[in-house]
Amino acid sequence: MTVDVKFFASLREQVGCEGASVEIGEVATAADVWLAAAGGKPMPPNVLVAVNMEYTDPNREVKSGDEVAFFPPVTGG
Amino acid sequence: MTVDVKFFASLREQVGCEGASVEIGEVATAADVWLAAAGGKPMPPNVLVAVNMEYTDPNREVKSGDEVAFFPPVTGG
Amino acid sequence: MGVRVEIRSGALSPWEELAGHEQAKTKLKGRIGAAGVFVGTMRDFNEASDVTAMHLEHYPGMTETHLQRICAEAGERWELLDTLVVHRVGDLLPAEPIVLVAVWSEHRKDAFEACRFIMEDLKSKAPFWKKETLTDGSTRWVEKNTAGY
Amino acid sequence: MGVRVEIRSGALSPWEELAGHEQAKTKLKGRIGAAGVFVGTMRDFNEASDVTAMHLEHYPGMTETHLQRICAEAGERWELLDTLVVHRVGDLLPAEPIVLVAVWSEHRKDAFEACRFIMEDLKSKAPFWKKETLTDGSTRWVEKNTAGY
Repeated sequence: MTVDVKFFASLREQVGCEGASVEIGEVATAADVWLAAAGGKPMPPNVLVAVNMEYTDPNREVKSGDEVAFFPPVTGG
Repeated sequence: MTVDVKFFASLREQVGCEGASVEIGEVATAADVWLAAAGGKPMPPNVLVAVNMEYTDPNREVKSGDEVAFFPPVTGG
Repeated sequence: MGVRVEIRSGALSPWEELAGHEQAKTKLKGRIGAAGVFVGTMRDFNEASDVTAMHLEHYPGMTETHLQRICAEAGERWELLDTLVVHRVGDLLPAEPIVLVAVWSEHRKDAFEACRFIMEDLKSKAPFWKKETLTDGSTRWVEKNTAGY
Repeated sequence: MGVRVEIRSGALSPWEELAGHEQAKTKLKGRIGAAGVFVGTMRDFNEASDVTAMHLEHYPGMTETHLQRICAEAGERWELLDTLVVHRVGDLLPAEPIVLVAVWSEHRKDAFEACRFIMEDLKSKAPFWKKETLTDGSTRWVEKNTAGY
């Protein structure tokens, strides 16, 4: 299946990629998506994960067409 | 000695007096000032007392020239 | 830390007041990280009655002194850069602002907590009294303020 | 209860914004008793360095949805009449407002608590990221927000 991946802020710079369409096996978690999309870099421990713009944890299973986003701790306001 | 007495808000209307100069014995408390100034009306239990614009309690002794104010619970803001 | 306290018998437009107050504070430019603001406004309804007008009385001298002291105490308890309190007295109509409390600080915790502290102390201790006029023209003194916590 | 959330790349003048927002709310006239407001402003100093500029990034779509949800949750927990959140993105200079949170209610407890709740949730969960430019021209991502309680 295919999922859309997005990286934000310092993580986008570290991974060197803003977004990508990633081909992955039928059963995959958000963490698996990271591995497929981040070029082998291990996921830093404080990374936040959102699937379809909702916070979730890395073990959440993703579905075809999901938008999976990875970003560092937020610093707005 | 002489003290200046002030009444505010609903208390001013109840006592029927805004302010007065009151002649009283040399040793007197704020409560004594009330009795001398309020025409014999007992002091309602929720009355607030200020001497020289500082909150105090009715048993506080007053000095000649003090400004003694009585008023109901405050309702500003 | 700056403190400005004003008892005002004329109109109060809180947002204009804040814009003007901030504009004059050129020395604080770039240092302020947070502003906490409270505006209390006259409602047209109180304790099961329609209210058409209000008269606000205060104790000239003591009210100002007490508000200055509240602000000074807030400045001791929190890290504040500036404080503004403006309170109406005299005749008011529904929807008119009664009180403005504004606190500026580097960090938000100080602004939030000091603003609320000043407002709660003002409500419970500053010598102001409200007299309401009801629809039938009768008047009544507001007996006490509601608790804020 | 009304809720307006806006992510804005242009300038934010919080007091003008509030004056304009209130003016449009004619239905709430006379019902509002309290407004609680917070303004977060860019400082020229952070973590022992002078900061000359800032870039604010967000996650278009998720940020707006998340802020709407915070405001809806505040509306369930407190009695609110209206809520406004405006947050800057893009390039900012020191002394420019970053965020405005305003809450209107009948009673002050709701305005104070809901305003702070929205602001704390925004700080800890809304997807925004700050990148600072320092005096020597170098840039750095702000790593985390300070705790607000």
